[in-house]
Amino acid sequence: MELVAIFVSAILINNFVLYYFLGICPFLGVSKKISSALSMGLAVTFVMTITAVVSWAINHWILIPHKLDYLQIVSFILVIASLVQLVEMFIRKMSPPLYQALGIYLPLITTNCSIMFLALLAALRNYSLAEAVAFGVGSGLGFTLAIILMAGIREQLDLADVPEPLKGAGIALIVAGIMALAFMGFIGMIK
Amino acid sequence: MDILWPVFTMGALSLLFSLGLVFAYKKLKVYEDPKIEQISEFLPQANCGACGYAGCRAFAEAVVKGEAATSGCPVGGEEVTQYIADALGVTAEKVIKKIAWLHCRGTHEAAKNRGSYLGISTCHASHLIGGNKQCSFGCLHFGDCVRACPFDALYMGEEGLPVVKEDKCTACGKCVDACPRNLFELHPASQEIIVFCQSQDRGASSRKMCKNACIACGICSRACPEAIVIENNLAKILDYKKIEPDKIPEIEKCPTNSIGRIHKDKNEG
Amino acid sequence: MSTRSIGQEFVKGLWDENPVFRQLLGLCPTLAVTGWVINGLAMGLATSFVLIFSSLVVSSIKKFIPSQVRIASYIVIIATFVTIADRCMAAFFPLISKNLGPYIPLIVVNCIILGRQEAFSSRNSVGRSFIDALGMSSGFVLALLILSSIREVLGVGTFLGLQVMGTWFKPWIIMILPPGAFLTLGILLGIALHIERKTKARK
Amino acid sequence: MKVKTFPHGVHPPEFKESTEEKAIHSMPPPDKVTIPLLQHFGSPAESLVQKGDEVYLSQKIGEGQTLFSASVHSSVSGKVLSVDMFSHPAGYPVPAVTIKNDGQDRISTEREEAKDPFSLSPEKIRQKVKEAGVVGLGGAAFPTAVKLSPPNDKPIDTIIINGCECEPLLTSDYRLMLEASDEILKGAELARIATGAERIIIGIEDNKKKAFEIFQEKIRDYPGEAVLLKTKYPEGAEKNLIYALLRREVPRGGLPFDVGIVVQNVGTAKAIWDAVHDGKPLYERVITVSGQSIKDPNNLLVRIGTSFESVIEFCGGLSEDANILVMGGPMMGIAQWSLDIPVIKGTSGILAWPAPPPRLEYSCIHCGRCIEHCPMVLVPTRLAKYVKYNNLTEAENWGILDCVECGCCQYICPSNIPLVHWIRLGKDKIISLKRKKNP
Amino acid sequence: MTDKIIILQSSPHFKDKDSVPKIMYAVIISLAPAIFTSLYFFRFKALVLLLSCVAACLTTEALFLFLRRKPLHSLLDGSAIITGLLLAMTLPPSLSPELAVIGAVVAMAIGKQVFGGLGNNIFNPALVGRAFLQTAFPVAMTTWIPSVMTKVDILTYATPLGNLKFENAVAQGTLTSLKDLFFGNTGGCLGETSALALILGGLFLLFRRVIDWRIPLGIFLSLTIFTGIFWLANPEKYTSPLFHILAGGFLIGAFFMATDMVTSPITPLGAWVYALGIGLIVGLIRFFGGFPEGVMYSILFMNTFVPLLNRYTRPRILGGRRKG
Repeated sequence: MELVAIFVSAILINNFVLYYFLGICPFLGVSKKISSALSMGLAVTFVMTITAVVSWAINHWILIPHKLDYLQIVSFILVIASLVQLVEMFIRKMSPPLYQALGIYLPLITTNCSIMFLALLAALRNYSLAEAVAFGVGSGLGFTLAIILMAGIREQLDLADVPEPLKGAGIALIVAGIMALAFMGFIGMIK
Repeated sequence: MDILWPVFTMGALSLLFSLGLVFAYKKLKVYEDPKIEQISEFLPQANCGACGYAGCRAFAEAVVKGEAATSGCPVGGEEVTQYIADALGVTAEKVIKKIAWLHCRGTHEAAKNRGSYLGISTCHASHLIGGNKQCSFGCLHFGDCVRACPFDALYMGEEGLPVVKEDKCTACGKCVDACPRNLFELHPASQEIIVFCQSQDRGASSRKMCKNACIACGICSRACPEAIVIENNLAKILDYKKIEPDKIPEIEKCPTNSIGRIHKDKNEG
Repeated sequence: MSTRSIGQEFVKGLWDENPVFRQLLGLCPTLAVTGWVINGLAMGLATSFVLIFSSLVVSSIKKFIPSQVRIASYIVIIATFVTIADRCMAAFFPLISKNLGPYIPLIVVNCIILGRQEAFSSRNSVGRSFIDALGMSSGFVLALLILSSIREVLGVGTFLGLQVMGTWFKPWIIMILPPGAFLTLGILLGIALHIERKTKARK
Repeated sequence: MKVKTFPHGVHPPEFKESTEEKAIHSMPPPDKVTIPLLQHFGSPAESLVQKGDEVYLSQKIGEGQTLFSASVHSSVSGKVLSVDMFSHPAGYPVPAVTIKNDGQDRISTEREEAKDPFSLSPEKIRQKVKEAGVVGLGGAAFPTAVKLSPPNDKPIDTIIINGCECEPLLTSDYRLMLEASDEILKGAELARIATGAERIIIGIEDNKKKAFEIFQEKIRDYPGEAVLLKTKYPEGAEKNLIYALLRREVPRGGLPFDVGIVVQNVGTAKAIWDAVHDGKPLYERVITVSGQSIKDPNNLLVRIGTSFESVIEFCGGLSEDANILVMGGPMMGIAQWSLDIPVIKGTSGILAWPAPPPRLEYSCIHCGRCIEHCPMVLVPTRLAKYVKYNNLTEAENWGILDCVECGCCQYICPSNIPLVHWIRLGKDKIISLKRKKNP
Repeated sequence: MTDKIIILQSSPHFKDKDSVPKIMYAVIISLAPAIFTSLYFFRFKALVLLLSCVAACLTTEALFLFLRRKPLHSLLDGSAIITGLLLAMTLPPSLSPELAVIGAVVAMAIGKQVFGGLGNNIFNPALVGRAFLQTAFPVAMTTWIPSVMTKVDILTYATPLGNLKFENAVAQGTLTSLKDLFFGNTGGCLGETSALALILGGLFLLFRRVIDWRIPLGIFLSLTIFTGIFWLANPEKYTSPLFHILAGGFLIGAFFMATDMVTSPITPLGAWVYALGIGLIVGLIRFFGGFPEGVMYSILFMNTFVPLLNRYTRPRILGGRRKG
């Protein structure tokens, strides 16, 4: 039950994008088309899941036993950076069109704060391995949900008469604001 | 001892991941000719597609592969051609500076309307249902070409016809494609005389529809028979180079002003 | 190499290349910590500290870093300064540090910092990089200040904790919550772009 | 009685009362005819005559060059005045032959009659149809000979005779069904023989009960049946008609051939009979002249090439209030700006009425009515928006090329968006882009 | 002919009579019963709120149209009036008009005009305004007064759903009677108290074919099934589906908010998914969420899905897959 609660809460209630404001750059940058939003979301989910496992392992087997928790930031970022680079190379080799679509945003997963935040928060809340994984997958799916919804809305807004200065990031942020409002309805569902 | 642990930990971690990366780099490398990047950066990045490729990068790839000519970018002009040629180590082909001109003088005043047009305000849409002007060949005045121009080289003049700003025109050909009636044509910048009409209607009927239509009277072709002919009720310049400068005043006697010097208007006012 | 004068190098960060309003970088902390002016300010200063020092380090050792691992190296450098900042905050301003929570460590992945290293410090001299970092930092702090002032004044009726709105004012609690952050920044971006277009049109 | 129909579609007011009881009237040939060499779907015919030539009635004056082309015949006897560009009802100039009528109607000697047409080989029937320049008389003017030549790998089992006439105002097919039912059935039988089909189905809308009863009676002599269809627009659109009658779906981008069907309009069926039996080329057709601004609305048998002006003149002229003139039906017809336009093979009607003042256009409110009524089950509002915002790839993905431009969406749209116009624009852009890519 | 004004247009040349303003004014007419009941139960307070919301919506719309140099005729298409009315009807009667005006301005500006005006907005404007107010002024938005018909002399009062959630009304046996819910003699937002008036309006809209019948039906079905399962399992703890249908903003949401053409799916299948989703989330929030009422949030939440639904539930084109 605890695991389900962590999972659902990460998707709907404490959504990384709409509640914690994490991963805003890719959220705005890669949400112009549903297809690329979906791949971005899945890429993030994938990296998040691996990060949850690896950072848990580092934290529990290396840092905590040796009281090196002040090295969290440096070691986590190192793990994430390498992981992302691996994923990037992998996608580039396997699916060049996907690589073209994600463009410069793949390296930005490195600087996607949501992944770092995930590792830190899992460490802070002292999650067990299973909890960390549930949290990682949930957060990733929450990000995917938010970015796909956003992409759908933006594709429809491409056919709308949005005022010139608001086109692009402006209207996207306003939509995100209203989405955050709508997601607030789930508050209190899981304590 | 305290200091050793962190150093060791971080060192070990770094080593592990760098090894992984090195391995991946070797295994998953994708080769790309660095020239593509180099050329692509020098291109105008207008992504106008005038070269026939999907954007500047695609053109760069094609040039490197040898599929496109070094002078394939009409927008960049000689500078870009030279650069590409240098980058690829071949000699540059010669580009002639061209400018797009409108072949119609059916102004608001001259060309009559068919009726009140209720529809989408673009030339193409109007053309689909026959056009809002009586003349089936002339300009429709909705400015599809102006919207298509990526270089701000066109604007709608007060008389209802699009006007080309010569200094800004790069001969990318966007307006040629945009005009549903093919009224634009690219001419070498040196060409001074063009025919300002494309109406193939008989003189009598085209005259009724538009005051400035070519009525195929033949004055121009009599002045320069080897350069200008009348074909399909329309004057046609076969070879501009054969027009002798001293014959120009005679050509300009055209009763409907449908052939003449491009810059006449400009010089007058 | 940049061809701007030193003055321009500094000023560009304030408006022309303002990281938040023009380049849309570092939006995560911009949105997250601007509910209160004091938090926004602290975040801005901490980020500036990291940005300036890592720019100095990166620009001075740029020749020794092989290009394949440059990003990783920058991150390690940045992470080191972030850890320092985090520890200092915790030691000297425990309350603010608690408020900002994990957002301070997240400076490490702030795109502004990495972006500047990649785009500027790795290609320019130490002095220029310093000025650039200073300008960008000021731009960032400025953006945070604007956003947090709006949100705090409308959201609780205070500025830096001082009551500024009269008693007639009913605070809009939404402004200090997530939706308020998105809406305010969205509208501000629109206004910024509008001003930009107007000035451009005038030129 | 149970009536068949297809899903979606609209039901605009019919306004057929003014002409449905008026028998087909033969209009005397005018002094001068202008016969465009392009009257069909495809490429123009090549002119066979020159200025000054003497021509006979029904003499071939234009030869169809390609597969998708049809020959053109003189509709009067007399002297060729000119071979030149002339305004076509579609709005652009095409080559046309102008002939001065000598009033004699001297018939060309080339005409050959067939004594026993039903014993002719399919090949011979097709050849005679092609020779006579028969095209679909429903409006699209698809060369009939092509329609009667199904590819070998696509066996045809049914000939559908389209007697729906779902367009408001038009009654020419209805009158033809009442007055020439035998010829129509004989023509259908010939088409059946030519394609090797097993049966004939005649689909008639239930507002034409009288015609239905006649056909129900007479079709007993042929393999087939007459079927009553619901009065709905566009019941007569090929793909919808096939679905309504047989519940078969013509694949997207495909032809009725693909589901073993050939559809012919009633007028075309009669023209096939005339061509094969009498050797009579298609030089005249029945049209409806109607609308509020026509003083004496009527159904007329008119020579091809007669100008709209003389037709309207014959019907008592145009009243003062007329400000819209349409060739064809009000849902799919083409607005004309001049009376100096000739009747062509595809002209099913000439309509004129005072147009109401234009209504304000609002933005799309996503009411979904266009989707509810689109007979092709498309999403017209999206298609129009994709064209408007220049996203042709998406427009194509959403099936813009399947639109038949029937006009249901625009008829029903509460926001008055010119949906059909946008879609036509998009289709034209996409097709010309494609042509550019692979010429 | 040529000397007259000739109309050149693309086919079709016939046009149905229905138009956007007609549709909008039909919605306004359908709201009339609910407006009258709200005036009857809350008198002057209702009048002030209704007027201030409508006026603020119209002013905001006019301002935007003016600034964007758009034709002013769209001001009179009735959509701004509907937004104002719907917003007012979802406000508690005790709310002060200034706050209502803030909500109305937000509804029109952020809910509608920033997207480009009528037809382009993603979210229901009235609900955006309402959600903004709810989050900005949570206390003012949850302070209820009894209707003038209730002879209780207290300042604050719980809505039937609030009663259900926070007072444990099922166990206490203090549940509002279904009769009061039906006629509207309860506390609650201006327009949501009388089920009868809302059903009348809703039926008019269905009859006039302004709204898609699938949406109200789908919402009813999914809420009934969801609450029904819990009710059958444990009638001591949960209330009957009928109570849930009549109470709170459910009817106004199902008939007037969720069916807003602009923000609901355009395809039939999409409409079903959308409606079922709304009903389900309403149930989830009412049973497990932190708020007593979830209609507003569930509609806004499902609004975010509409573009995706439009895209992935588009109908199958006649003829199926494209040949070649």
